[in-house]
Amino acid sequence: MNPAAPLKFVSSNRRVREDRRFVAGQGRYVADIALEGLLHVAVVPSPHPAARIVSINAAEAMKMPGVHYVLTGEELAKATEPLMNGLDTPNVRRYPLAVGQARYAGEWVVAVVAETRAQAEDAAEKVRIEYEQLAYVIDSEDAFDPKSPPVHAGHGSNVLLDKTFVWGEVEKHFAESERHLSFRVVWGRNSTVPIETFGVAAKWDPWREMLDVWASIQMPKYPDQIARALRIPLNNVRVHFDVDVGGSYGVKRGIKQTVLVSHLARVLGRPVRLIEDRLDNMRAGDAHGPDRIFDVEIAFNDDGIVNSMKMRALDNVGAYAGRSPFQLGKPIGAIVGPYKIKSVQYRAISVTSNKAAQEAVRGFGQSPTNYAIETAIDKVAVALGLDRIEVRRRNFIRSDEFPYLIPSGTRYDSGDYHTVVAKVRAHADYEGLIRERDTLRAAGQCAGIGIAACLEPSGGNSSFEPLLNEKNTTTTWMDSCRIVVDGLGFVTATIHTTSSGQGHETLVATVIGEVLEIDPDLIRIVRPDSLNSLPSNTPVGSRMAIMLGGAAFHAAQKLKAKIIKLAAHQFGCAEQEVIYAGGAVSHGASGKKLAWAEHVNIAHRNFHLLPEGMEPGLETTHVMQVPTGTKLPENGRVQMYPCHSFEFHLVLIVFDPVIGKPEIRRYVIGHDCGTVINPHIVKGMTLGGIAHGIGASLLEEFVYDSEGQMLTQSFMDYLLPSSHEVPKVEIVHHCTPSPFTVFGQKGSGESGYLGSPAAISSAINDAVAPFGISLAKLPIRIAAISDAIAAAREAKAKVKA
Amino acid sequence: MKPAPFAYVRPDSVAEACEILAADEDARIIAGGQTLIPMLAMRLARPTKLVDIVRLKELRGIRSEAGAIVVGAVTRQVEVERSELARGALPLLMKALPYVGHPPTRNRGTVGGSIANADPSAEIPLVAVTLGAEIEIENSGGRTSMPADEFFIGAMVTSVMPGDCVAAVRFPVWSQPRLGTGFHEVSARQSDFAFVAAAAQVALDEDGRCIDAVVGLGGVGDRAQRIDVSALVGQDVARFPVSELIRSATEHLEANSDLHVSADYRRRAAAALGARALEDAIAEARAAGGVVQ
Amino acid sequence: MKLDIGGSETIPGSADALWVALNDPKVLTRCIPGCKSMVEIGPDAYKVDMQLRVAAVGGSFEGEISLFDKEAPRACSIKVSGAGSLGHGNGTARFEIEPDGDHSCRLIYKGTGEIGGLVAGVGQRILSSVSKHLIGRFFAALRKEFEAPVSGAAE
Amino acid sequence: MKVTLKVNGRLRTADVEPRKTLLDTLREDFLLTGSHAGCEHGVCGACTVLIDGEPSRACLMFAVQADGYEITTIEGLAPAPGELSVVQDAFCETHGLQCGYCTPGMILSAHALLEHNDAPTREDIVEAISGNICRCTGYGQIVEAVEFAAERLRKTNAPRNVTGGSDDEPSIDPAAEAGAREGGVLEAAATRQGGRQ
Repeated sequence: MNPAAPLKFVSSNRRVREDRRFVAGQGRYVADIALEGLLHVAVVPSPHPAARIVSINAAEAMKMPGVHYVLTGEELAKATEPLMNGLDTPNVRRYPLAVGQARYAGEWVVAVVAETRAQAEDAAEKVRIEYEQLAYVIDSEDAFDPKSPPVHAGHGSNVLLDKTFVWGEVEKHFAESERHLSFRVVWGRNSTVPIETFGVAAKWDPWREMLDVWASIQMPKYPDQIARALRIPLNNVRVHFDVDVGGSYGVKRGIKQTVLVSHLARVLGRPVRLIEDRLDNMRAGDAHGPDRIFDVEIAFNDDGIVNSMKMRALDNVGAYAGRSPFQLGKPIGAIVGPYKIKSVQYRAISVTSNKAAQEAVRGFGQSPTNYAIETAIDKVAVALGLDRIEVRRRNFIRSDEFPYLIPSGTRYDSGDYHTVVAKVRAHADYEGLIRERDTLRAAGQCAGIGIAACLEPSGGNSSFEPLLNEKNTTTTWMDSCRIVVDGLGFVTATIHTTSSGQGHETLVATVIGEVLEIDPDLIRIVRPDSLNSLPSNTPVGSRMAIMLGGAAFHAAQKLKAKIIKLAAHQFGCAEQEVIYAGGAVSHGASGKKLAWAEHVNIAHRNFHLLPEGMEPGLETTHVMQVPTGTKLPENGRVQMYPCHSFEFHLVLIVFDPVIGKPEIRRYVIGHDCGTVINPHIVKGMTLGGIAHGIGASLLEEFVYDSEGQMLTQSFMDYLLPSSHEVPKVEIVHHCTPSPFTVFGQKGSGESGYLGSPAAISSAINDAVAPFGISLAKLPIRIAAISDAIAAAREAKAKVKA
Repeated sequence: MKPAPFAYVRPDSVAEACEILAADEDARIIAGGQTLIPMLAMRLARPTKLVDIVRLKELRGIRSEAGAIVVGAVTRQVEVERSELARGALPLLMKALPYVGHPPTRNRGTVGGSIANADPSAEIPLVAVTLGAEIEIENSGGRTSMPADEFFIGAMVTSVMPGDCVAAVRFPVWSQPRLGTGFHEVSARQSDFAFVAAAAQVALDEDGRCIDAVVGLGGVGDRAQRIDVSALVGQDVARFPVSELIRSATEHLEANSDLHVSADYRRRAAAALGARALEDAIAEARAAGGVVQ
Repeated sequence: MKLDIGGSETIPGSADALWVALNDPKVLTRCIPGCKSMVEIGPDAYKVDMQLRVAAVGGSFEGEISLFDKEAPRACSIKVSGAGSLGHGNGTARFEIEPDGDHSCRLIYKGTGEIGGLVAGVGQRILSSVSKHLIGRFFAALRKEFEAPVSGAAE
Repeated sequence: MKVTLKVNGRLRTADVEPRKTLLDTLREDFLLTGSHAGCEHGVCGACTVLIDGEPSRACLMFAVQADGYEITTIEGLAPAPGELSVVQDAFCETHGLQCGYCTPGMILSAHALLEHNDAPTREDIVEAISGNICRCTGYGQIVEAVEFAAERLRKTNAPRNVTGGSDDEPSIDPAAEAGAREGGVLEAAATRQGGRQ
């Protein structure tokens, strides 16, 4: 398209087309899908964090009303392959139900199938399981200790990954630096916890040999994993992507649930459904997020310039690992944040423990790492008595330095961090905010300003996989779009994955409308099933604006090229001589013009008028490779994601020193994700991400006690922010287009979340700084603040005495 | 998360309800169900029979009676919130109600249900204990009443016996013209169970001397409790060291800890919020009529 | 969820009588809240069936109780474990009996327990209150044994 | 047990176990799947319906308790098929949702607020929706939607949606337009663009 032409639909405040069905209650979620003869599953959880399953007696359960089947892990394991492993750890095997041994409290041991879920639950209570309790390990550092009881005896230890990367002359930079500091921060285990739990329904047709699956899914290569686990050809699996997903943000992976239900559907010859209830979901949905300890050392100069960083990240993935250890890998693509840190040593350690399994969570490990980096920058400023924004400004990559190659091998595409910060500073009146903070302090309140600057790597390259597992040689994470113009001239385009609220239909329609210069509202977007789909890697890694938007763009360009070729042929002129505008093609010199409907008519009905070699019909397809993602890693360096959005958070928090309940008085975010395709959607992602980060930093945690029991199995103890806890957020926009994408767009699906935990921690630590204390573990609970202040006051009183 | 099976009956009178309850010790009353149903869904509670009393007219309504406001057990919390009678006579309860659950649960939750459930953090029991309300209980022997302080025994434990039905709560109304109330609580989220809740009511004479004062705390220990603020009575509140009084009254409170907050936290917050509630009550009373000093 | 218990109770009976009572499964069956039966399965070891109820919450438990480290008639340890529809629990406690006059003694106890499963996962907020209440009920029943002996009580 | 419930103005009968919640009955027996199960213990609000006009948790009421009440679900809010209520339309206008799972309950809570208060303050709105957890939006655009709906309701005599029809479905008849040559179908509606005026 003409780069100089103003954008007509992209960046305009158009409604999000998906919204209409949802506001009417007409979304179609997996629990809404009616299947004739549907059976329901309830699971029996292990009460122990580690126990050998001595015996299972299902006789009484089988006699209960409505019961069809009681499935054990042994039986399922015989019929299926283990679920996918991301790392090369063949002895860490995982099946949907525990096989021989339960490895965390809550792990599913037995599945009961009945006519109704209530009957399945009645029968589940009657299953008698005898356990022999085994030694267990919960704490991350304990698990890293070679003496800890191994969660998987066959693996030999609890260490899945322990890899140290050194990018640049770390030791030299440390030696040359005037100052060093070190600290530990802890990211508590939380997750995205969508309001819809995971659900899946499966139906097996033995005559057609077809497994139909409906699931609330956001899982790359989901059909492939089902087919592999069930040992059936992939073209015997039909996943229906036109199921609305009630929120995911990474976690809706559901492969264990799917294999379980699919197996049962095959065995029973009836459709079977498992909708996790909230207890199933919290304790064993295998959807917990990162659980991470950071030890950071920073080398810097008196002027605040940070030269080098050593980071040790110890992540506790729980009892089983699919792709979760890779969440230590993605941050490598932005390991220096927005800063010109010259060298980095990064030790990534992933351990198993007797907790529930970890899954991908929004940002895929980036938000915890941003929290550690930003804490470091705050500490440098405090150590030097410098303004925290000023220290960031001094270390930021300048706008004229892009594309900027960071030590770990990724080239950042573009950015203008100084300008974004300046705009936020001016909008928020930073000096005024400091005065307000000091006034509050003078009145006896604790008040603090929080600051965080961070990147959102986007575009969904998964180079961290080959980086952390050499056997993995994948270098493409493509996404696709097909556009079909029907015989009456209407346009239909396809998406080949499910959607969980990101507005993909709006995205694709807007992009195609922009290229073809037609009203996006007249373009229908469909999500065909997996057998009718082109390759997709699902909306992970903030990739859809870039990858699906890119695929739609290129498919539309191909379509436009075909129309131009077709029209030029009618005019008898060269393609370069015609002008495409609003769906019509005209030839300036002759004044000839061909309307949209005429192209359609020729393509669909007049083969004799087509240029030689042109296929009839109007249909184009584009399978898009990730921009910049072409190579396998070399020497531990790799180009990770193509695009890097930037966000800058400025927060004022106040609380009473005794009560300790933080009130977010002001929340300003500067956001630059390049060209915005739909402003409503980007705004929603940013505001939602901030709310999610407020949860992670103040409220949400899967708490295990020392005996391996999870204490937060309900929404009464796992606390999601309500409208009361989320303040009004002010967004300051800036646009630095990416040179690597079709409209200059970057990802925004993780925005807000990537920096808000760091910003809130920063504010609280600024607020408690006058007491000489710091709070180094998220979530920062009310009592932790109050207890720490009380202890500091007591200690001070003692010194005085 | 589906309840275990149970039978459901909807008796036509309290007497009939009591009869059913007396005949089956595993039968349970259901009124608004806002606490009981989650317990049923999780199968923490598994009664044989639910006795639905929520439509019994004899248990419903708010009426003024001999220095008290009597709230029928199945009166919904939202009905009290909207009641002009309660607004005028029970200012402390009105301040506490917005903290009870959230709007949709107050639409269905009942006053008697909250009392019978006896959650240590619940606001309505706290107000009942603070004001010295009487809990009216009906059984086959008729209706009796019991001071709230005796009614609540521990977390979810009350003096209700099998065959008993909480029938009404009789909140005393203070008639002094210079009346003030204060209510504060801290919880993780606004609509969560209170870590600590503090309620206070004060009456002053024309000269600003305290005629009567009560302070109650919820969420700290196993049940709501009053703390001793009698030292305030007869004193000029303008000159009284309120926070000192509350601090000493809360210093040795028995407090529970849980994963969200420590026992120490509860004691500190109790002192702070108790003082704040009492200060609010005093300020309000001083502003109400009489001569503000 | 871990629970620490501890305290002391005055029992209106002699130290020796209390010792006998605490070793009598019939007495324990009456005193342990919700205990329906105790069946001896070995020396100082019993299988117990319980139907526990606190307000609306209730469930059945099967478990074992054993007494060990006995120092008759002054001290012993007790170990309890059980599981049921509400979850599972186990704990150990040490009891010490101190005479306090001829017809009174003090029972000093200290122990730790662990409760897991459903009730810990959704009810941690009030679990310690409820446990305290149950312990209270046990001692109230025990005192009653001495105040108004019924048939089968320790003499 | 047989129950007869008045749902969205219609009497509906079902034979249910006493333990069946109103939520499950609405979804399974009456196929009103717009009410969603989120937590089934009364915290998230995804199952919110109106009972006698007041937002209530459908997971915290058994169907056997629900006779005699006026029950309104999200399906009862749209004035006609394909036509949205003011509140529903306002949620589309500000994009007060993402995945749509909490949305029906959220809209019913907002609807109930605006029924008795057409000039709510931000605090009123925040309080009214505080029992509905939304994991996607961070509530910002939801509050905007309710403010916008209130504004529209206050001007209720003015014609609604003056800028044009709905945005999703073409309002033109493709068959009638298919013959058009100049300009063609796809330009016909190109001027219709969503977005707040």
